[in-house]
Amino acid sequence: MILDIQKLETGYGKLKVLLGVDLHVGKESVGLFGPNGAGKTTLINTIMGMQRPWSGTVKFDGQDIGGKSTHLVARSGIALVPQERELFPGMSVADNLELGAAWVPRAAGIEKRQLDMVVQLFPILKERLKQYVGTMSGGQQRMVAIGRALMANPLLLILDEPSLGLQPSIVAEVFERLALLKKEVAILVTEQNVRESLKAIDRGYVLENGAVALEDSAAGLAKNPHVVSAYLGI
Amino acid sequence: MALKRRATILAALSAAATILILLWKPSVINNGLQQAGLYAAIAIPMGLVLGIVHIVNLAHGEFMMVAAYATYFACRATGMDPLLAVLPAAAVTAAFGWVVFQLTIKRALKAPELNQLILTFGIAIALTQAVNILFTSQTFKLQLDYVSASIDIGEDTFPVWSYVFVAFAILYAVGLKLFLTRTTIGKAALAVGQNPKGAAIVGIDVNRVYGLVFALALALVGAMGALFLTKQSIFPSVGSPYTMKSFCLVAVAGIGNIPGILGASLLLGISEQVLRGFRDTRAWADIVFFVLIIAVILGRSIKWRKS
Amino acid sequence: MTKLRTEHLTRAFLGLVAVNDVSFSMEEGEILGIIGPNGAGKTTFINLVSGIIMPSSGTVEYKGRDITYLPAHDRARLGIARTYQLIHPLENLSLIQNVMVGSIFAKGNGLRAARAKAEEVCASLGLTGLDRDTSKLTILEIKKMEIARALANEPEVLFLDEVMAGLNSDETRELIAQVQTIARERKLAVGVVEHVMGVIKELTHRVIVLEAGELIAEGPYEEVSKNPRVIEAYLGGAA
Amino acid sequence: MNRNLARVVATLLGALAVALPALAGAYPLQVARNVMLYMALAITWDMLLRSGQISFGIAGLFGLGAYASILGVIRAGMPAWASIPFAAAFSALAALLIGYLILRLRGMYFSIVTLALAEIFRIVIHNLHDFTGGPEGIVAPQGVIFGGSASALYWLALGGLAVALGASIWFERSKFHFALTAIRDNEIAASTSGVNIFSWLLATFVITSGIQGLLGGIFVQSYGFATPDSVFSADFTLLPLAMALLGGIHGTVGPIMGAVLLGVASEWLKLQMPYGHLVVYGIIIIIVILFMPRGLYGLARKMARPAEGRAE
Amino acid sequence: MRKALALLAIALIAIPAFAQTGDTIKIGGIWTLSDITGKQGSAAALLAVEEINKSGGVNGKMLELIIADDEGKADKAAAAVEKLATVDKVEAFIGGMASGAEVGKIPAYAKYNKVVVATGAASSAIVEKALGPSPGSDYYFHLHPWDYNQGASYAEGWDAIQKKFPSIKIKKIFLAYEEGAFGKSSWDATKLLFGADKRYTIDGAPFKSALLGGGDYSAVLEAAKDFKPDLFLWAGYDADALPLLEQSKAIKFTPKIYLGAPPGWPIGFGSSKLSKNVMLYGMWSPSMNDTNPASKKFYDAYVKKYREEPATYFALLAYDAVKILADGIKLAGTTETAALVKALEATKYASPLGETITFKPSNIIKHQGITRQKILQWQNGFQEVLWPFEAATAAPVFPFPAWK
Repeated sequence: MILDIQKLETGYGKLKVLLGVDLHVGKESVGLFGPNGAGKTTLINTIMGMQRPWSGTVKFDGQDIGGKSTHLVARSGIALVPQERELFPGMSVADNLELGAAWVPRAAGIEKRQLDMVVQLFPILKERLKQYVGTMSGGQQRMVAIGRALMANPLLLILDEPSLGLQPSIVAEVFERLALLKKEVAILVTEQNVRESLKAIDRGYVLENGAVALEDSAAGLAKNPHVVSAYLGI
Repeated sequence: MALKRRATILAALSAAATILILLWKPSVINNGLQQAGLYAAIAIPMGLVLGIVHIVNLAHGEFMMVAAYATYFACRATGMDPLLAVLPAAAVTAAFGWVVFQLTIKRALKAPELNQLILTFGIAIALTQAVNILFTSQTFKLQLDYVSASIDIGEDTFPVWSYVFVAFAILYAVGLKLFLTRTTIGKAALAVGQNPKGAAIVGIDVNRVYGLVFALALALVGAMGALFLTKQSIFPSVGSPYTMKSFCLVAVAGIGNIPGILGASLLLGISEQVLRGFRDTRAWADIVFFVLIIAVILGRSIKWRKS
Repeated sequence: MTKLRTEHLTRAFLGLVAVNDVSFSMEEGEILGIIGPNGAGKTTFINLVSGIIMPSSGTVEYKGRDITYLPAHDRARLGIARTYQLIHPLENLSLIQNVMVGSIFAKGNGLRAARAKAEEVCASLGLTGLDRDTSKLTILEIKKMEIARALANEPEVLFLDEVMAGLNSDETRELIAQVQTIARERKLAVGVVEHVMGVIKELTHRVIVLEAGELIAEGPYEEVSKNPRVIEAYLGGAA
Repeated sequence: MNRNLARVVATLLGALAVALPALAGAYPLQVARNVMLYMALAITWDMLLRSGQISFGIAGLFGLGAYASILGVIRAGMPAWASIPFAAAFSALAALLIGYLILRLRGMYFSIVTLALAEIFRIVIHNLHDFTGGPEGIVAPQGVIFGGSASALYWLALGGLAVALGASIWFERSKFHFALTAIRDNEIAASTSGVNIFSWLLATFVITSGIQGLLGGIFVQSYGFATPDSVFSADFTLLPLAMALLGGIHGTVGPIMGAVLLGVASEWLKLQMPYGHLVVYGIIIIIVILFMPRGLYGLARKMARPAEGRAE
Repeated sequence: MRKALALLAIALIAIPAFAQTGDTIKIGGIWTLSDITGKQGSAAALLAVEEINKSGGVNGKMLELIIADDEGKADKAAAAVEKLATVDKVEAFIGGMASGAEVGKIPAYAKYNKVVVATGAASSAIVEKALGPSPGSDYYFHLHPWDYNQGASYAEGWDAIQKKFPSIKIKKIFLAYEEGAFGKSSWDATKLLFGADKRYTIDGAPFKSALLGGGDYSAVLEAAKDFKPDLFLWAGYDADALPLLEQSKAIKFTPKIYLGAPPGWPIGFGSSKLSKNVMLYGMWSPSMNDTNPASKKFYDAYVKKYREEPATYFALLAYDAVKILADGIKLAGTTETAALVKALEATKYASPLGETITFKPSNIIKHQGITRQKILQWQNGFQEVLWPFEAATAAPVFPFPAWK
């Protein structure tokens, strides 16, 4: 088990957002679905130490990381591709990628290898290593964000809405790459574009109102009438 | 890109103006340059703190004052030249700044910026007044022969010592540029300045970087304190005008634009000297600074609204 | 009667065209769905129509009057109101005060009249506990408050930007019913941006579909949802 | 209950302010005048802050009013009392002109521009020797207004404070409250709710600047002289700011509490330690900001309802 | 630093200690205590009180000095007067330095109409004007010369010096003045007094004092150098003293007389090589200890009590103020204003400043004490008095040496 979350509760102020979430990720690719406000981003923030758990446990690679600072979580081997990308706009692509690896012990000494992998995954980045990230399109920035996360040679890669703001063609491309990646690294991905992401995952959870409403294999989810009506309605 | 074009036009215009003035009154350029160096070297560390830690440090000049006092007493006790004290002063001020940061500013990092402003204002008062109690309001000055160094060209004599400030300003700007773009820790600092959340995500200890950057800025301020002492008298309130000047220069340059501070200082230093060069405009030299600030900021805001 | 019409509305940001040559109209009493994938330009489109940003070219007409370059606050006075995708309560005002803002400034009401109006609007949405701070409201209440603030403008055109997002199915159903009642009773033209297709299906009379800033389809939901171009836009690549 | 308590406290304070000349000696009255002046400035600064705009130009408009008043008397032959409303009008007019230029700026840029303008006013007055008296300053020929009567001067200062207080309370209870709070919370939501942001900001800037000018006029007539260094002193910007922050911002009560705290503390400290009291003053500011980030009023409110502490 | 702490401790103890004595005459002293002038002024006043009390007090009563801080601000100064007058119920006032703070006190002083022996405030434009003419301002005894007094005394002094030392010839005078009130009033006085006399050609230029954030004198020095003055004089602050000399040296500007007129000089200025033969305007220097016994007595007592040198003549003015006031009360036998004013009008006090202080009318007020400043010169690290000749401690060295 790489990530094991049990009975996790947290919230903001007096508002409880997660009401006891159980979720685990092994060496696999896991999807996390649900409407806006269901608590997906809160769950990710809690894993990453940006949000303190009120109760419950978050275990990563056998260690309790609940409540640890974000940078320590990141150094322990979880890489996040946040919804808002959170890149360094005034720095070059190369620097953004470099920073992905610079502070993570797991990536020490193998930066070159990781960089090769990233540019192989997103060839367009190779041409643009010197370009400032702030001047790139949303889709390209999304690639940089994924690339930056991969540079850390993570044990677990978390992607929060990787297709947000992307044109459909690029969405397809991103998920193709993710499908390739799942052999290398455990993945947890939240996505509104359920149909596309089902191709890239092994298993999925549906989160509703702060609790897991459904857990099934990708194939099972695709057939589930609730999922079809809510997310695959068209 | 637009920035670069603007910078080029500005550079060309100022080059032309410079040549004109050089022909007419060369000392204006000579003095303006040196004054600009002083302004820039003091303002750059403030720009660093504002750009990365996002704190307007109203105790900026006061830290320089403290460094200058420390250097003064060290030099008087040991007979050392303040130039030799530049590095120790930097180290001591950095350590002092780090402690002040940990005790106070760190706790206010997430507070509204106004609270930070008043906090550093309180620090400024406390530092000034503590020095006043210890050493009174009297001025101290080291007297050093090399400060009066000059070069004769034809009939004219040009003082040159203050080019040491120009050298430091350039050293600071270039050094910081290299540090922030070439070293891992520097890149981390830049990353924290641009996006603290993104920095934490890649494993950077944001609070530590804030502390380090603050200490680094204070090291630069401390070195300037020692250097300032070579030329100027010191007294408890000597730092506060430089806080305000630095703040304004940083704003004119644009937050996070450290090389821009060089340009802004140059513009200010030379235009001040030009006004002081004429009998009728002498008294108005002070105003040019503030008029420039307003012009630049309003000009920039109009541009923003357009895009 | 046509309440709102755009002609060739276009907006580019630094070379990126966010809304491209969109012409559409909204009729009195109509609930219009505005759909499209993320980044299709739905919110930009509403921003253009409500006056938060100005178009690069094209026109916006309100009841026959050209309002293309009218500032947002003047449009609010004329009768265009909206809510926001990311909820933005005015957090330093109480629930009722939030709602009053619409009435005070768009309608120029005095505080007392504005309060009466706000109470009326809140009642129609089933909001109670009107003097609470916004930090003490549930998501549903905040959504309703935002709608109430827009309604307190006494608008004729109302845009709801992802107002159902984050609500559970019971809450969604409740709000759909309320929006329908409101639109009918107040004779509003309502524009609705939603991701959840069930909502669009139930709520709207007609939809327009945007993709990469362009209007690619228009018509009743049942019809549009079978349009292959729409399916492709939504699902990406070969569906 | 709480509101009633507040009303009682306010009434008591008001009664105390009115009764003070009868109860207290000249020294407390003089200190009260100083405190009231800074209190009024703190309130006006806070009034603009309620829109989110941070002005560093209080001293500029205060000083402008001060000079308008004294020059009105000397150059235009105004009676001293009339020069005070004239000062208010002058500063308000200046604010109207400046406001058109600078109220589109936000954040630090607005702050710096106001600071720069204050300096420009000072330098202009400083350099117009023949008209303004230049750096040496200028003395009102008739001396201090009301013949220097301590109680009359107290009433004058109280009057200035009352204008600021009245305006602030009016702001809190009128459309201004809705407009400014909406602008501070979310300009976009405000504008689509019909708030004409620029107009409300301009009105607020003009009103608060006018009051600052009025206070400048009162100050100058109460002491009978003006010098650029005294009336454009950075103290008139920084102390009100610190007072408002220490008391608690975005309301009338906070600045009042802050002004009382700092005003009385500075006077009290001086009696305790004549040499070096300013260090303690600085340290008080540091401590209050660190441990009461929402100011005294924020702390008081938090303690009044401990059960609801958890949020924020 | 230890000295500073000792001074602080003494001052802190001193105030309540005196407050406890029973039947006393209370005097209020107001200074800007964070400033060296206020710090040493108040210390010197305490010394005077101590001396008077040791020798039996005044008319059988002990003197008690109560000190208040004006923070250099008009409003705080007014509060200080009110506090001393109503809470401490003092019977007379001394003190003062900055004109901007002094004007703030005047309405309150006038209200209480108690005797004031003022030690500072040179600005005739605001302070003397605010005081107004006699009899309204008769309670006010102003020790420090007004700005125009100073200007007149320099004109007088230079005439005298040129007459006595024919080798010294002054035709062209250049004044570099700081752009604030102090410098500007010096410039006005200089223009008026030297400029009116056709024997002199006057020019001047302002600079921003280092005290107020300046410190670059290149423009003003260039202007002075172009003018080629016989007498170059600058009116600024102690912070400007050495940097001005250094920058003058850098541009090889060597007037025949280089003269500074700051209120005080930086610590250790005399030991700087550049100080050699720089002239200055002032009121007192420790070198006067050799010729003036009153000066020596004061100096020794001050150094003994506080273990530091009096660095500013404001210390002596404060000391004198107490002594003059005590003598006046002795003579009048009361602190009642009319009688005390009359007694003070008869003052003939041999001051450690090297002159006998009497009160005469000035342009507006009736009671002006000192009207002359002195012309001094730094010689071998000491300030030697050149003029007035009766107080002189050395002959002038002329001209100012060229830079090496």
